[in-house]
Amino acid sequence: MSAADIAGAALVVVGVLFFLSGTLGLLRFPDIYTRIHALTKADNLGLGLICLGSAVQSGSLLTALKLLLVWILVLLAAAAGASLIAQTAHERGIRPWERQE
Amino acid sequence: MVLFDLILGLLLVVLVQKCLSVTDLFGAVISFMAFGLLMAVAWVRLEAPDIALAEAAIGSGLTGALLFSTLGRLPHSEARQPIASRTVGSGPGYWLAAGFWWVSIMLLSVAFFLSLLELQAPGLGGYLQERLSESGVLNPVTAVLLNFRSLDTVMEIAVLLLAVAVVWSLGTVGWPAKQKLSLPLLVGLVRLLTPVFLLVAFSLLWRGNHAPGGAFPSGAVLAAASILLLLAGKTIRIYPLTMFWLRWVLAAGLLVFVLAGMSLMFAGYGFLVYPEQWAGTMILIIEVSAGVSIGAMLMALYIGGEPDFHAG
Amino acid sequence: MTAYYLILAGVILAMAFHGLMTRANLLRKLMALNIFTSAVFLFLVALARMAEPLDPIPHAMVLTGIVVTVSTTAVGLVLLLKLYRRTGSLTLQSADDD
Amino acid sequence: MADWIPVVIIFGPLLAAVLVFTQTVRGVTATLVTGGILLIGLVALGGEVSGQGPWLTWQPGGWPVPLGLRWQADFFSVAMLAMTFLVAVSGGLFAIGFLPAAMPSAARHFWTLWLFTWAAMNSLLLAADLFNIYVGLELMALAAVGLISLTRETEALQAAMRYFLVTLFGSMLYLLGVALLYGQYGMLDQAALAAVIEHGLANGVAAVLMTLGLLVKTALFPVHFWLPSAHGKAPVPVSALLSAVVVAVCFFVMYRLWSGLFFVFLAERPAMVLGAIGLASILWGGMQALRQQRLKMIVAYSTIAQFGYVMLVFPVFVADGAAFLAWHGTAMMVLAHGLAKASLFFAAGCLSIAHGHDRIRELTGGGGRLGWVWLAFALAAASIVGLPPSGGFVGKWWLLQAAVLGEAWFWVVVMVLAALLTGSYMYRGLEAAWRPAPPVEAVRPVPAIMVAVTLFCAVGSVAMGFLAVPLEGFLGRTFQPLPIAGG
Repeated sequence: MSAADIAGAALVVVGVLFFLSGTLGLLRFPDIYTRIHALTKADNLGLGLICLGSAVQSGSLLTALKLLLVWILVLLAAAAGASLIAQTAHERGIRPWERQE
Repeated sequence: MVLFDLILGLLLVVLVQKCLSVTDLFGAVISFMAFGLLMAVAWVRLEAPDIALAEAAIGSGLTGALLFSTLGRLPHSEARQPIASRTVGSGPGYWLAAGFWWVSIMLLSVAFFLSLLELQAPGLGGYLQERLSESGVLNPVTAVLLNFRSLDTVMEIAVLLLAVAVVWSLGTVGWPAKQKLSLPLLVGLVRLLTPVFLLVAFSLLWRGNHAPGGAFPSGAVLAAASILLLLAGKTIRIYPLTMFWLRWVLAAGLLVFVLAGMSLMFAGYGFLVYPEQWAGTMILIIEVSAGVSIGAMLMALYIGGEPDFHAG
Repeated sequence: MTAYYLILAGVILAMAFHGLMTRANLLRKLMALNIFTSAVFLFLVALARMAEPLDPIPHAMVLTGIVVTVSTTAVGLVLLLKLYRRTGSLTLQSADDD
Repeated sequence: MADWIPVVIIFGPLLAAVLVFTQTVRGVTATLVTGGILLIGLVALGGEVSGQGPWLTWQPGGWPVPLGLRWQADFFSVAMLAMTFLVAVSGGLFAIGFLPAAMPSAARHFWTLWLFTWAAMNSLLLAADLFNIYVGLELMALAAVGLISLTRETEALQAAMRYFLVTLFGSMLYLLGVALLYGQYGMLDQAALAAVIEHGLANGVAAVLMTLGLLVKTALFPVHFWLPSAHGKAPVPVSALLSAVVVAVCFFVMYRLWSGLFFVFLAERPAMVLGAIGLASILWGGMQALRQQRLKMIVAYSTIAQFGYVMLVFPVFVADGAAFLAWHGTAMMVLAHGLAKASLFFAAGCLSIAHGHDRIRELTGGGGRLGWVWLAFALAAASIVGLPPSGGFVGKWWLLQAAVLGEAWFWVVVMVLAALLTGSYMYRGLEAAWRPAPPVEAVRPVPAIMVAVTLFCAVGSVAMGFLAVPLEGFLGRTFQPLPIAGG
């Protein structure tokens, strides 16, 4: 196993951890706004790390560029999707959660 | 990897269970879409990348969009309504039919599982490999779809066109569709993504020759692009003339396919028998026209009725 | 491994059949029908994987089937909406023998 | 072999449907022109079959069998295609009068769907490949759903939805059976499979699954429940097409499977089961038809009973006797039933346009053209019941003869009872015609073309009895269920 393989695998594992925390946030956070927050932020970072890890492992520039494109497209879609969900929720009059004293 | 398959299977079963018995329809539709996506993973595991593409784009993606747009047209209460625990039918006729089904299916499933032991699956893979070079393309699935068993594909495109005709016969939709929210972000995103969609559709079409891809995934990508345009409020005004062109675009895929087959027949080769040196080119022409038509047909199915230019 | 997928297909078939028979809601019936179809396709593709070498003909059959299923599902959903507008209910009345 | 014949027969209506869809051609024109072209194709096909028969095969795509697929035709296919042609064209002519009166807004879509159905039926009648049959079944089912729901009335929509769910489920069962067969042999061509198939659990399950799927579509007893509402609530020409041909095509596919591919399985017991399903359908359909208050519903229920009768071919077939006679009888019965059933639905349509309803008790009176309609109804009913010299009589007579020769006495009794049952419910329909009543004033005029078509189909169904001898000659005295596997 080369150094690149190990580095790639490590990056993928870290990426998966970010996905896990994002999922945890989706399940545990109190309202839609915070959930979106957890999901988009953590998952996008996680995906970025997984793409990076796979790119390192593949060792080919073309594949790496394709993976970069994948990440950018998902980033765009996730950002737009999250903002659409939040906007719709806001217009439906769903109030952001506040800590009860 | 066995562990991976086990988890995948378990998830599929759980999702089916959720889809069919979760309390509200919205949740059921979500489970259904997740089921579709995991099926795409299963296709990859079974070394069927073509199907994985089609499942992700058409099976799960477009069906999901169809289900969601249906839910959106139902009142909110209906989408969130819990399952009513009443029986499906009543009367002796119903129970007779239901009983017949239950007994026969129980017997059948036992026999079915036992009969799995007998399957040898000889397959035609080897035979197909020998003849692949004569087909004009390098991807065996494309070769089967557009050359060896092209008759099935003609009829399949006919089914799609027929579905559009049936949907149109059931009613019209007001046009242009009204947008409730103004979503500048979506408009911007769509503006950015449309060229990407076109590029991907084209590349899928081109790749179909030698790798997974082809007219159907490509058409699904085109349909996705046009559905996004619709959602962003980018509708064109419909006039009689636009309807005229729309009808021809919808019909083009089938027409080109059938007429190509017929002209080959009148040229003396036989129905849908491509002369070997032209096979690649003919398949490409047929695929391009089919891809565009399929995109239009899938979009028409999503719209769910004949666009009505009087209502707009 | 393919045997596993064959059995998985059988299990999903049975579940989808149960759903198709017992659920009154038409949208659920349509989804059950779709899942049933997916299971049949899974069966076919698992068979293709079993063959040596890999057999692409079931792949082509399943691709055809997927497109056919989308077409029928679209028709079913439009029919369901029309019915809902008429009757205000997502269930079918039992077959009347008049 | 003339390559163009099956292409014209299948893709003629399909191209016409597409042209009507794009609104370049008017529906009526397209249907009639297609009819003309198809007539040439059918005559040519008949000539080829009788010249080079009993079987013709074609390879669309030009690939040999395990890789490519085939079309096949024998004289039964030709006869079925001809019956489809007659019903499709006369239904089209009937619709010229019917559509403006009954559903002017749906006329535009009617023709597209009509031509699509026609193409689907023709492709099923010629298909030799099991998967191609699946695609054809889906095409036909979808077109039929569209046709049933054309009126957009609540009941029609419900009937269409029920038909949709049931028939697609049937298609899936069929496909699952095909998948099992493919898993065993890696082939999809019927003749090629028939050459290698042997007894075995997987094959048996495949046979049961495919038969179940097709039974659902043929609306036989335990799975018949969708038919009365679908055929009763659909527009009249549609009911005629569905009851006369669509159901018959599904039976045809099943018959082809059992007389060819699954012929090794057609022993005593499976044949008894198929016969029992037929018997149950006869009883249930007949009883229900006796209870109906509407003319159209009687006709719809009689479809279940009549196809139950047709199913009796299987037990007679295995009884040692004259298999070819049973086969001839079935062919004749399905063909005569097609024309007669179309005529009965047309007559019901004429009457309900004239009276504004089709409640049997109130259909009395009404002279003029309605007399012709009742005459057509009586003739068609005679053919359905099996009175000599109608086509229905010849079919049932041959089947009965085969049963007697095979000493299948139980089935002989069933056939005689079934004929009595059919007679009594058909009489109920006719009763109104000869009950004396003062002429009703408020009878609306019925377009002449509708009456003419109704009468034409009825006369055709009776006259088929006189064609018995040539038909028998064409079908041949040898029973060869499938073409040679090599093609």
